[in-house]
Amino acid sequence: MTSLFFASYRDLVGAEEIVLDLPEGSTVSQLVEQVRSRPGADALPEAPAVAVNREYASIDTVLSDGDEVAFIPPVAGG
Amino acid sequence: MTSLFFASYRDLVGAEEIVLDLPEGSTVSQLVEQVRSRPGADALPEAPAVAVNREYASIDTVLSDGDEVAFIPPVAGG
Amino acid sequence: MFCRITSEPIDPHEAAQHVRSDADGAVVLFSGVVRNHDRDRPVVGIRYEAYEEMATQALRVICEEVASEYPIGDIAVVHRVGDLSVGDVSVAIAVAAPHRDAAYKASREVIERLKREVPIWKRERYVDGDEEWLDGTIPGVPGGS
Amino acid sequence: MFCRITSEPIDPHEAAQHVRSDADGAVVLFSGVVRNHDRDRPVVGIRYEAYEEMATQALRVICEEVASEYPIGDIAVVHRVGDLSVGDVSVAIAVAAPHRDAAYKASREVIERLKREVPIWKRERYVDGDEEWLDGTIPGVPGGS
Repeated sequence: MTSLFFASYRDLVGAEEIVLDLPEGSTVSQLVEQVRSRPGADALPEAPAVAVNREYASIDTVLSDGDEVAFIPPVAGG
Repeated sequence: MTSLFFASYRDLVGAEEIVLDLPEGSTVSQLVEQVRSRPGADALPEAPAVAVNREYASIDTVLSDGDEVAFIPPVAGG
Repeated sequence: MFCRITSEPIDPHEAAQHVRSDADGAVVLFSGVVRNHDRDRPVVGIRYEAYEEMATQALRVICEEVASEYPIGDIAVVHRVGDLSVGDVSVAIAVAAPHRDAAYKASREVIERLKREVPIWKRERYVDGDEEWLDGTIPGVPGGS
Repeated sequence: MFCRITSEPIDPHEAAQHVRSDADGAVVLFSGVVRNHDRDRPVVGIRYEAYEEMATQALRVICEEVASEYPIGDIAVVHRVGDLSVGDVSVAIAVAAPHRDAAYKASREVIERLKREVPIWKRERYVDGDEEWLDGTIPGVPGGS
């Protein structure tokens, strides 16, 4: 699955996109944990807002192969 | 003093403007009475909204020579 | 501040241009447009009439009072008179403010007061050839009931 | 309904054109503009960034929900991304409705929800050369706290 990082989260992670292979049945929460183990990325919140396939999703959502998981910093449009 | 009539009031009175000479010390109320005594004009309200010299004024306002008294039908701008 | 009664077609975007400033992050532009129906009756147009000198003055007072009530930058109001067809703009109100809350509230206040206070009248023309002066609001008068 | 994220300059009046209809007597057009200060700090510009595919979809959902909540004709929303300078329009929201009350309320609802829900971020650039991502709102997430 593909993780996307925007704005301040991209700056923290140092990447726009990371592709990770997680075991079948993994949750968003486990994906976040994996991402946060990377250098610098531990500054991400433990439970950031995320969107799975472009819709806001709970941290407990079970992920499937090919899912697009976006880490959504607090939004500030307008 | 000059009386001005707009919109539906102009249609009732049959004139845009009427010049009347009233005695010194006359009130708006007395002017209205005079105007309403004209043929057709008795359909005007007994106490219409009026503006004296372009500001809304009470029916008790004392008039002076040269005042412009507008009879203001219910307003409907916008 | 820009307050006008005009017999020329209104371009609402000109009103918006009047209020623009680099200090203002929000612009609310209201346009009143002649619509093709009124309470289910098909309308072909509206004739607007104003007591022009007084209406302009009344608009100015409203703009000044609203500007002192809300933290806004500027207001422009233009109201049309004469014969309008469906789709023509009868009134444009532009308000610019640093923040949107004041811009929305001031805009709304100007149109509500305009409708209650400014000496303007309208005569609707219907598809069946009939016409009539529309019921309006009795303006608040000092000492009145 | 017209919902776009764009990297091109926004002309708010185009948004208004999208919603015009002879049945609607009121058009409310909101423009968000980059202003020259933020809490007293002089600003030279803002960089807007969006998760574009999701933002477009989120805007569409907001417009559909607001249109079902209020008696309105149509809504158009355009939000800019990229580097904007003071005076540039960041967002335009046009709502047309038969009557003004619904047009004002729907317009306000769209901008409030946009700011709370749509994945867009802004980085302010200051006169002193500093830049920073602005604090935003944590979007409501199903099952979230």
